[in-house]
Amino acid sequence: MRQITLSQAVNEALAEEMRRDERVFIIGEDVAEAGTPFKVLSGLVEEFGTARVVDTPIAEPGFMGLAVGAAMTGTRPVVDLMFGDFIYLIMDQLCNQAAKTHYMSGGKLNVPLVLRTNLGATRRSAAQHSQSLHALVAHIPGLKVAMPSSAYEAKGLMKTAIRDDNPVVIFEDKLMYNDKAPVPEEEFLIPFGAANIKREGRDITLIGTSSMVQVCEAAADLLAQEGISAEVIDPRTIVPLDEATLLASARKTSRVIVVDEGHQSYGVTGEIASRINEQAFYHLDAPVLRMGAMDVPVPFSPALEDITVPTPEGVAAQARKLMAGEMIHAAE
Amino acid sequence: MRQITLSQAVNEALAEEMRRDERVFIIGEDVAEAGTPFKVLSGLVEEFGTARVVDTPIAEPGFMGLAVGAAMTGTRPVVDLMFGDFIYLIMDQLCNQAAKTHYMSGGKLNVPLVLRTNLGATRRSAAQHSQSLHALVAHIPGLKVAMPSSAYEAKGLMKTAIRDDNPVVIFEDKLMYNDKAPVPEEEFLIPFGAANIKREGRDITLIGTSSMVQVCEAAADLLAQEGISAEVIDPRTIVPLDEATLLASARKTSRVIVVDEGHQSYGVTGEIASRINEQAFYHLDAPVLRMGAMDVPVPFSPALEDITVPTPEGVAAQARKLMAGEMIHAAE
Amino acid sequence: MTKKTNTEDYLRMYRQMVRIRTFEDNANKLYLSAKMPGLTHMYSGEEAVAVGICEALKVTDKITSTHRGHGHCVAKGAAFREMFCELLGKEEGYCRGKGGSMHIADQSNGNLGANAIVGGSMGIATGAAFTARLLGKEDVTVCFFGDGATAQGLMYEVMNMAALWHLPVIYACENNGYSEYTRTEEIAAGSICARAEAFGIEAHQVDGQDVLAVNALTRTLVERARKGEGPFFLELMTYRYHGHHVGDINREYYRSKDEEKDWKDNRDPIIRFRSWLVEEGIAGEDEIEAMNEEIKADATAAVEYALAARYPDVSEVDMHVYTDVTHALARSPA
Amino acid sequence: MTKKTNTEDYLRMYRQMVRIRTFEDNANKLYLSAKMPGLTHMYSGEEAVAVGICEALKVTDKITSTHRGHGHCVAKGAAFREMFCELLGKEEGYCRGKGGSMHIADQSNGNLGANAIVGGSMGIATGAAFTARLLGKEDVTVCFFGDGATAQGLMYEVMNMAALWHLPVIYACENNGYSEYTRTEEIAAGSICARAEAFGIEAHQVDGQDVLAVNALTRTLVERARKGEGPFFLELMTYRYHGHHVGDINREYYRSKDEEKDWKDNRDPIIRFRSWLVEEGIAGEDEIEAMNEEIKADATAAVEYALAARYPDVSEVDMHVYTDVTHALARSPA
Ligand SMILES: Cc1ncc(C[n+]2csc(CCOP(=O)(O)OP(=O)(O)O)c2C)c(N)n1
Ligand SMILES: Cc1ncc(C[n+]2csc(CCOP(=O)(O)OP(=O)(O)O)c2C)c(N)n1
Ligand SMILES: [Mg+2]
Ligand SMILES: [Mg+2]
Repeated sequence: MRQITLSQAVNEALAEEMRRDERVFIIGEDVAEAGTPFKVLSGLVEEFGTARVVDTPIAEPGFMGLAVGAAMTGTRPVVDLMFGDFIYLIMDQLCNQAAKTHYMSGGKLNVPLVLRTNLGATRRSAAQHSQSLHALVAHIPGLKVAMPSSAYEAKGLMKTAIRDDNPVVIFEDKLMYNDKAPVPEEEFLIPFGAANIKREGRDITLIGTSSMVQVCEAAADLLAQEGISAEVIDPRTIVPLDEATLLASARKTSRVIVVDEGHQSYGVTGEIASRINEQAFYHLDAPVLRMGAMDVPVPFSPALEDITVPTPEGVAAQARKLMAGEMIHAAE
Repeated sequence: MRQITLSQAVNEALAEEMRRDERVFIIGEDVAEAGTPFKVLSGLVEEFGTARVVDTPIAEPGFMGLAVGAAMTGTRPVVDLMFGDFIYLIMDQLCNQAAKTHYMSGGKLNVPLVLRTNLGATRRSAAQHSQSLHALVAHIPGLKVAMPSSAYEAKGLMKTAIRDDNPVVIFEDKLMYNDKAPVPEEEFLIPFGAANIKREGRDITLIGTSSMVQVCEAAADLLAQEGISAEVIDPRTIVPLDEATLLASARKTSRVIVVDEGHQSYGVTGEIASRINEQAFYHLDAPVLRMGAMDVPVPFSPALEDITVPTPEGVAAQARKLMAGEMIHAAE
Repeated sequence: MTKKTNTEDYLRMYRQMVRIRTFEDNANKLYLSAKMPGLTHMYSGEEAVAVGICEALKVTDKITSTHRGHGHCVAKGAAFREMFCELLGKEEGYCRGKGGSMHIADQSNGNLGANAIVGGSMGIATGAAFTARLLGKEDVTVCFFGDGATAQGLMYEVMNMAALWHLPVIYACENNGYSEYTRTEEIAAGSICARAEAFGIEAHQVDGQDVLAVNALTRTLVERARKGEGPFFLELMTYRYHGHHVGDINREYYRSKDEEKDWKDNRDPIIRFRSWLVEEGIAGEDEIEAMNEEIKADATAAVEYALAARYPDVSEVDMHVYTDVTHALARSPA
Repeated sequence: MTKKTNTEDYLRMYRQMVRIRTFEDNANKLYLSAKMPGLTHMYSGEEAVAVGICEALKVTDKITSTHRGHGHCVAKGAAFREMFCELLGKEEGYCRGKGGSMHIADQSNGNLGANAIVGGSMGIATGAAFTARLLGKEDVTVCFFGDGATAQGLMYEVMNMAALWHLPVIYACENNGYSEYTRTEEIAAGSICARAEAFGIEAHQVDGQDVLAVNALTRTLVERARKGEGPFFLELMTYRYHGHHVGDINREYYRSKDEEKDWKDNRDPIIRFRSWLVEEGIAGEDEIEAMNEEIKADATAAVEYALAARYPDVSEVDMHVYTDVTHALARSPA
């Protein structure tokens, strides 16, 4: 199968959906001629024109609000938020307006909107351009949250997001834009709420989101060398969350690590771990472990930044502890 | 001991700290002559004048940003955010600026700022005036988060917050403003990161935040009638979180329910439950259960709103299940 | 426009203003008799603004409304029964009781909803205008907001885009002299109209108590906006008779009874327009009284209906969180 | 001011402009040779703005800076060594390597920090001015931001408060014609100065390539701000020579080489000022060349020092999250 980059995959998904449905448009900063600073959207304005690939002033709350109103009245906006860190600026329009409109109107108004943004540290972009803030929006009912882990996932999830009648937030890992993966030429969609078992395993379950799927796979490779068989699962969407698949794996392996690039505390790992603990408690041989990003603002210095996020070695080390039953002592 | 309302307690804390330190000032909408819509600040402008009790235009990002700059340059602002739901509007100034300034400056700049706001549903205020959004800020390193559960707590925690050199967010429960509790005349402070064992018990631990402490106490009363002895713990601050006290109780009782008024998913309950699971796993007889608010926008209709938040009856019912070992079956 | 048509227009405007006032009187009574859950914000005194503007719109044109939204809702064509049901949290309300007063919406008439975030609908209104542009519709959108909302940065962000892209949106600032318990002068520096003008937006200050003046100007601007000459900005000078909300009763600390009396006695939009209708021979006193009584009776009947109506079933609590999931809390089977 | 003093002032302004240009040339080289982590935004071309303004300030006065912040930092008095160390993520950097280029701050000289959120420091600057007011200090604060930042609503929110309360803050808009890859006309409707004026704020448009003009105007406004006549607004017309950031190299799709050449050849602030210094007999060519060389040598030494300097120890990673906790991740004992 051909291999394309995550950038290209997103670009294709958008182009296909824009061809298919003329109500779809893109709005954000430097999305048109510049194709975004990450060049993900290059070429789209040439095909679809500036009426549908809309460059805005640097006014995130403004264009987010505009998109909400546009979505309520019959269009299907794809909002481009250049850095996930800017989500703080649009929280009101996203969480008070977009997320609640369908409910507050008793089901009469819809907000079919996609917010495309990114996450990921280790790019030397410092504390305000490196955050992974998906936990914040996952907490708000009314939003769906997708976390593609490869070019393939990015394309399929983006297409599903655009066709969804609800507000969907997609977090792309900005360090993966140039990563290639096999992506079929034919059209495909990836449904929300269906986790993907990336690799089957017997001894331990590694659940990873976004690029942490790769980290888990690399950890699984390390563990395999030692005879430990790790199952790797990508939930794909954290809202809705495919509990069934996660639970089945937990019950099978009896040991679970949840890996996510958001800050660990009050984040995504706690939710996933809790759901497993609640529903697979009596199958577990050890507590579900969590590995999030450190609870520190992302430091600029490379010497510090790299140690703030989970690594394959780190995941493998925790897995070994779980396998060795060491958590019993750790718990004292 | 005299009894005063939570409103009066907050008012006293502010007045005492403003008398003690002339760098402390209050800023927000209708805080001066009106004393806020909840009348919590009545009388302060008369004592401290409009230079220190500052009415602003309806510009939450603006006055929050202003407070950050004021705090960085030598004052100690107490920002009044009328409804906790407006926190979305100030997330950038709170989370990108206030929370990160000390770290990004390598420890050279401080932001000694208190953000006073509220939480709590069942006031018939609908989806944009009823949210409990403390999980969002608890996720962001650099912020401290206090959750007073009574007039006494509100006073002691507020005074500590004002003297803290870091940004602190305090969530008052807006339904508790008129609730009275014994509060000493003499000055007192309540340290952060020290949970309060409200009631000792043997059989089960109920951990509640803010008004959920009262819900847990009422549940404990119900359970006591049935011979179940529940320990009730108020963490007081969720950042920093007093793990030691929570873990000691979990190890003692072997059964835990965490109750919080934020949405359950990706919220506070998952974090607290996970920390206990991780560190007290082998002492637990059953999974730590979580009871948050329903994952729905808060509905206006009283017929619906009341069922969205945890109640004493609901907590007691879950506790009975835990005691009866029913979770084993529930988990299948 | 023929005389006949004008007459109908005038009478409809009068009727709509009285309907708003009557709605609010009933809502206030419901609050005072503890029959209404929560608080609500009365539009009484400002009727000429909503009616003057909405009578210049088609049913397909859109509006966005505010926390003080009953007037906009009535003026854009809503029915009493569904409105009172909504205010009381009943299933037959416009939003099945889920929204309440602060979120009342009536999408059948182009009302995209009240909003409990001050200024929160400015983006939405601008987006509705964007839709008209993108899909080649001729809809115009009016964004209602208060003087207090001019302090929200969002307004400047969206005015900038609306101006750059000539969107068919009219920003209608209802300047009632107060935001909550604070006078406008204390929270708004400079000139409100000049702020719009600085973005190249044509702005007008209008007497918001004169329904004909509001209507005439709006008609012109709506037509121009349809032709791509928008956006426009209106500052409508008006007054709210009640407190900030129904519970704001002792308010002399921020405004005097004399001031309130002056507006009510000398600038009431309904009294003014009624005298004009009679003077011009468009309607007789009897006709007007009959209309008033009919509206009162309608309102009373609607209130009674709403009081007796059903609450939504508890199973509705997790419906409408998502469009494609009937019950959001039904977890995937474990 | 005596002639002598003026001479010193002039030479210091020249020196500071050259220091900025030299700093940026070195930073760019570090990037191109892959010795600098991440990206950075060059201030070259805009030196007269930072220097003209900061030379009108006392060390106790405050500034807030932007993503394009090296110029402000140097102009407010920072040293090369700590700056390069910061850009390279080293322990001896102004922020111990934790901030980097986009967060460089130098509180010893009143620089409250660069900011990676466009417009993100507008509240901070206004708050610094608020502090001066509350604590009775005479500090003035200058808020630097770009033309692109005028699209952020926050600006209007804080200008409103600054105007209402006459805060000693000067909003300095560096209009370099572009925000990222977009021309200012495409993202700013109406007039930038008029937007400030609408809030009752005195606004001036100035040639940002003329350090003397910038300095003279700022001196006046700073003195007036100290007396409570603020706030003020400046729109400084300027140009950035490099791309948006150091990696933005092929940029003809959004601006022509001719345009860049025209600004560099005909409006360069350093060349212009240098000629003036020589013409006026304030400095000779030799003196100037010597100064240039000395600055270059300083920069080279600082770069070398920084390249060799230590990274912070990994144990620093969870320091400075809170003021009162040495290691934020050290959990309470279980
Ligand atoms: C963002 C936000 N801030 C504050 C409030 C609280 N609040 C509700 S109405 C109001 C005053 C609004 O004044 P104005 O815009 O003039 O409208 P009016 O009530 O006068 O019609 C305030 C401050 C809110 N609902 N939303
Ligand atoms: C809130 C926010 N939105 C977008 C960006 C991305 N960004 C960084 S610089 C920039 C352009 C800023 O333009 P301007 O304010 O004119 O400053 P200049 O770069 O021209 O100095 C943008 C869009 C950002 N850092 N912050
Ligand atoms: Mg008003
Ligand atoms: Mg610029």
